[in-house]
Amino acid sequence: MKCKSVTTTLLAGTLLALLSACWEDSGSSAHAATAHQTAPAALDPDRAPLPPEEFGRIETLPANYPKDWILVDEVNFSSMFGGKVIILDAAESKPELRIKGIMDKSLIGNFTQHPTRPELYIMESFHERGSRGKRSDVLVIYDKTTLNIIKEILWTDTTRLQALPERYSMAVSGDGKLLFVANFSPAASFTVIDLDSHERVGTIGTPGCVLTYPTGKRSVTSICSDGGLLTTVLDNRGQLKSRSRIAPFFDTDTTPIFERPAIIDGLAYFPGFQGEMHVVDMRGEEAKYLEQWSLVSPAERAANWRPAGLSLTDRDDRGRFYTIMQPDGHEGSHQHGGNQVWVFDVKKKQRLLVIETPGWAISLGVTRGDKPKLVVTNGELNLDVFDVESGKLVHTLSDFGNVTPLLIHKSY
Amino acid sequence: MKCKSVTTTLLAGTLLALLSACWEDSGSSAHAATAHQTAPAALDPDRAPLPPEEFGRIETLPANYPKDWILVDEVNFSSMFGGKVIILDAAESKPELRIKGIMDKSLIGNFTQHPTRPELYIMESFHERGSRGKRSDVLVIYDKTTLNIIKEILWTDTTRLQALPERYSMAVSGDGKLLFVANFSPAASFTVIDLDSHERVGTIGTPGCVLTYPTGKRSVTSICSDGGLLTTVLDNRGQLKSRSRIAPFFDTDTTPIFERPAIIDGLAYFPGFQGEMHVVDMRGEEAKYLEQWSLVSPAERAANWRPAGLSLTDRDDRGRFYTIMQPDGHEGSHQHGGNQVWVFDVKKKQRLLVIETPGWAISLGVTRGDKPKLVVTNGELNLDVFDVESGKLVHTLSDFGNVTPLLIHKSY
Amino acid sequence: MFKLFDRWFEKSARSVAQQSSRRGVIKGLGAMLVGGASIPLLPVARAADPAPARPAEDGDPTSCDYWRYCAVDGFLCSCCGGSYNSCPPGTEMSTITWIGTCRNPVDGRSYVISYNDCCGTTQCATCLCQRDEGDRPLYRSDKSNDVNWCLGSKSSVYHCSTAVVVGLAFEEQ
Amino acid sequence: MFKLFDRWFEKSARSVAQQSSRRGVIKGLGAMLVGGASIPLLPVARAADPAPARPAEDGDPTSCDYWRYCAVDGFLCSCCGGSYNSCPPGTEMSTITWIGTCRNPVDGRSYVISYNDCCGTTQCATCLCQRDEGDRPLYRSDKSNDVNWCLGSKSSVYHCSTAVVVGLAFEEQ
Repeated sequence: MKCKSVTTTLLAGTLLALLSACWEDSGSSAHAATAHQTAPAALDPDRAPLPPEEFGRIETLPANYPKDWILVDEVNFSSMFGGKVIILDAAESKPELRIKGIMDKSLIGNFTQHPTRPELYIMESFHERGSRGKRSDVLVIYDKTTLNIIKEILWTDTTRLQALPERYSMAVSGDGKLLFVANFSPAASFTVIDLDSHERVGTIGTPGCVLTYPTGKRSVTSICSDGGLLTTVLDNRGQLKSRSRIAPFFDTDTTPIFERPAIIDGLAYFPGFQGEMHVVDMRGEEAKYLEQWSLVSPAERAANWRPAGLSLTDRDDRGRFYTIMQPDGHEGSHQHGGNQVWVFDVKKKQRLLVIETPGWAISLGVTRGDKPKLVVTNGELNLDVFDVESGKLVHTLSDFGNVTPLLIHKSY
Repeated sequence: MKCKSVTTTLLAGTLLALLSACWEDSGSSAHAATAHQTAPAALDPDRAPLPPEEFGRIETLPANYPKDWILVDEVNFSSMFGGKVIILDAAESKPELRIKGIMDKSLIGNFTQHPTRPELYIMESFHERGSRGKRSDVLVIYDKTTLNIIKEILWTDTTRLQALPERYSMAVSGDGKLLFVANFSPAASFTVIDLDSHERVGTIGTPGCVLTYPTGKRSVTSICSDGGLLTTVLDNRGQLKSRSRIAPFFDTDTTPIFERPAIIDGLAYFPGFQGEMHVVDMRGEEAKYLEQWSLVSPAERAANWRPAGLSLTDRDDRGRFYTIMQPDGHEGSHQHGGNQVWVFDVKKKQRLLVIETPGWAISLGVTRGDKPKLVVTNGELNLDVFDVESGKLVHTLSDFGNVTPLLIHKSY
Repeated sequence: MFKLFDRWFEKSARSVAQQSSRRGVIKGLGAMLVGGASIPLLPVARAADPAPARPAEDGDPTSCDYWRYCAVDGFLCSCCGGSYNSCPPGTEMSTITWIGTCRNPVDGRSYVISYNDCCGTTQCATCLCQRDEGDRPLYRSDKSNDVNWCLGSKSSVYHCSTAVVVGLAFEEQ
Repeated sequence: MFKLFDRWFEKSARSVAQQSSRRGVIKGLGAMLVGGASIPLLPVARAADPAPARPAEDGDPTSCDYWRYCAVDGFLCSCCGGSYNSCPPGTEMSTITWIGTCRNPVDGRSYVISYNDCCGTTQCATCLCQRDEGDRPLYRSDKSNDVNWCLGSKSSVYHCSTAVVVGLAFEEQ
């Protein structure tokens, strides 16, 4: 739209009259009431007026995000077209300055980020007409500094996993060169993207097993309906090399585990519904089941202290494991969150800290660095930020466009 | 997805094991706790069990909606992809039974309905990838009983009006045979649809004038930047026949009026910001300015009682005019709503009723029939339902998926 | 006990009477059982008498504590212009879904319930009901309510959830 | 006085000091004035001195009562990763918009402010600010903030609003 056409079409014959009116101050009577409310400064002719400003300026972000920044997976459960990833400074005390940027994430899209390259990945879906018409599943690669799209890769089918957000619905390979994206139709598979070329390599089935836990340099481990695991080993080109099944180590009916491990130095820690802790070694080419220990003492078990929540686990840079805990747990309460976060030394298998979350806790994330902050999705679906060492609530992040902020990612 | 492939791909080698497990009740220990809470009835072998039920049943609606039903234009201002028209029974006392149906309305879509044919019309927009990619503007014609789409008509450009909802962003012609749809780019025009053939007839410019007030049998009146009106007269085929300009009757700076008239028996009643009432005769082929009178007494004017709100006017079947009124109005407060609704006899130019709206009022709508209900969008963005005769609050409609329910339509 | 979205939807804050339910009776068959749009050919008991003398069910199908909803997590179609076993106008019932086993307190029997989603219109966004009894993570997709089950339907957009009686659970036969 | 969306966004409930402002100075030129992406060729005064000795503005640009926002109605980009005159990362500044005339309380001058929307990402949905001083209905589109002004940009999706100083209003010259 050019100025000229706006003028001619919109204002038509009235333009001359309006132009001639530009020089009169006809608004004075209407505005007299407010003009006196604030006692404006008298005009100061010695002071230079503000210069006209540039149009079109767009902000950018640092390639390495500060350690207290988080990336919030906002599902927007009541308007899923409008899902987002919101980049927030969790340490900023002034609420209005917390948002650093926002990316769209449509129809329960999935999100992950590269730990070293300045790239962010969103797997999302669209119908041609909102909720109807042809569906497209698209992987979108974002530039981390501009939040501009580097590339969109259109799926050849429409099978990408649509579920409440998971840390491992996507993953970057251990060597940083591949991206794995989970599919579920409900037939399960994952698609491999070459991150050097930004091209799709292919899709590999994972019969009976879901999600993409990164394993070794370029293997993928998935969790299976039989209570075991499946490792898919890829070759140098990202193609299927071999599959390896890890024998069942839990019963999906009677001793189910959460599919949401924290992975610490290549060891995946999967909490069970009733406080078991299963450890799987993800460092090698194939996953290896290591051992089981208990997050709860016999007394705590008797009181039904259980891990509970949606995205209930994370780790910090010191290698500590965090999980939300719920008292009086029972069948059906495993996703309902809890009122404490327990912090473990996974080497010593000891609980180090208990952080009370008086506003309830549904999901959690932990920021980077030596003095991490614990960020918790509370019962009002705002984010409570705790200082881990003191266990104290620092502040609550609210009014940042949050509706259902169900997964909190640390930044890189 | 066929059953067979689900089975084989998802469950793979574990299927046999699972099938054989079907007959054991392995859940008993996990469920023992809850199983005792409700003391279930003992099994009664004399009572016939519930029959298996049919899959795929879809409800339908009556072709003539009951008089207390309303259609709520839900903009969803914080997630505009997820705008809706929500069909509600405003008289239903049980909140859970109020919703009768929902239609999508993307990116501040516009809505109107046919007064006699069982059709509803939504003009909406999509980008190919949510907020990016090629934009399409689409008129969607719905079957009123099934809420299925009868036809989509794709605009040849992307100029349809996107603004906070207006009753007259679309209109059905007086003879019921044409639909007018407002465009704004910001060049203004309207598109004509033949409702017999469901085909587009064409687009007609309205230089400097916006919106589509139905006039006569098949004319359109628009409101102009010079404070006047423009009537576009169409011929039998829906093509431009002639244009007629109505001389300015208000000053857009000093004595602005709301662009939101209530049209009663072909007379359009436009309230001014400061309580004037302008009457325009829309019954003939061309609009004709009739007269101005005042909604407020001199004392009320001195107290700055003013019409205020978003969709602030409506009429009932007895021909009464309704508007939201605000005390202490001032420049900038004209959209902020008010704490009373005034009801006028427009023939006698007399105020008949004052209805207090203690929860504030931003928009209003009035239901059909002899005993209409006044429905008001309150300050918490829920809907307060008032009995007009008694002026009493009947109940509040909340939790129906409302975020920003900014325009309330009566049903037909 | 907080539910996940207590404050978000006021109605979900109503206290939910825990229904007795037993599951584990049918394991691992979820998607397969309800893979078709018509009544699946299941090895479950069918009613001999279509007109029972006494009411066969009791309770309020718009309430989260209604017996059929023991494993549900979503918006109840009963509040959205549909019913516990029908979809609102203009939507489409998904053909692939997850199941639960819920005990009907009136006759004391356990039934297999199929939670078919209604799809094709933006989320209904009222009457959120999260019971989760017997819910399992994604690896047990037949029992996982975290998945968007608008699969096998034209639209993948979730609107609300029904609770359709498939038949008696095996244990009752 | 209630604002339109008081409860909806808590922040918008903060009391808003009414800024003095005068408009009507430039009428009917809205879209034309800011039709280009660079500084439009306006008959307005330009600054002679780009480095004033004293602060030229005062106040909190993340607050709805900041002087530049006298005619705004939308989410403030200052709260969304942008600033009062720049867009958040990944968005695009619209080239067609509406204008207001706001008085800067520090220097006592009235400036023409262009409320260019940032477009291309779902609504920021925080810091909703509705001042509406001088707002007029759609028929005065140059002064109408009810319109989605993501026109002339690649995307029509509204994210947030800026407040760019175009120049001095005529009356100050």
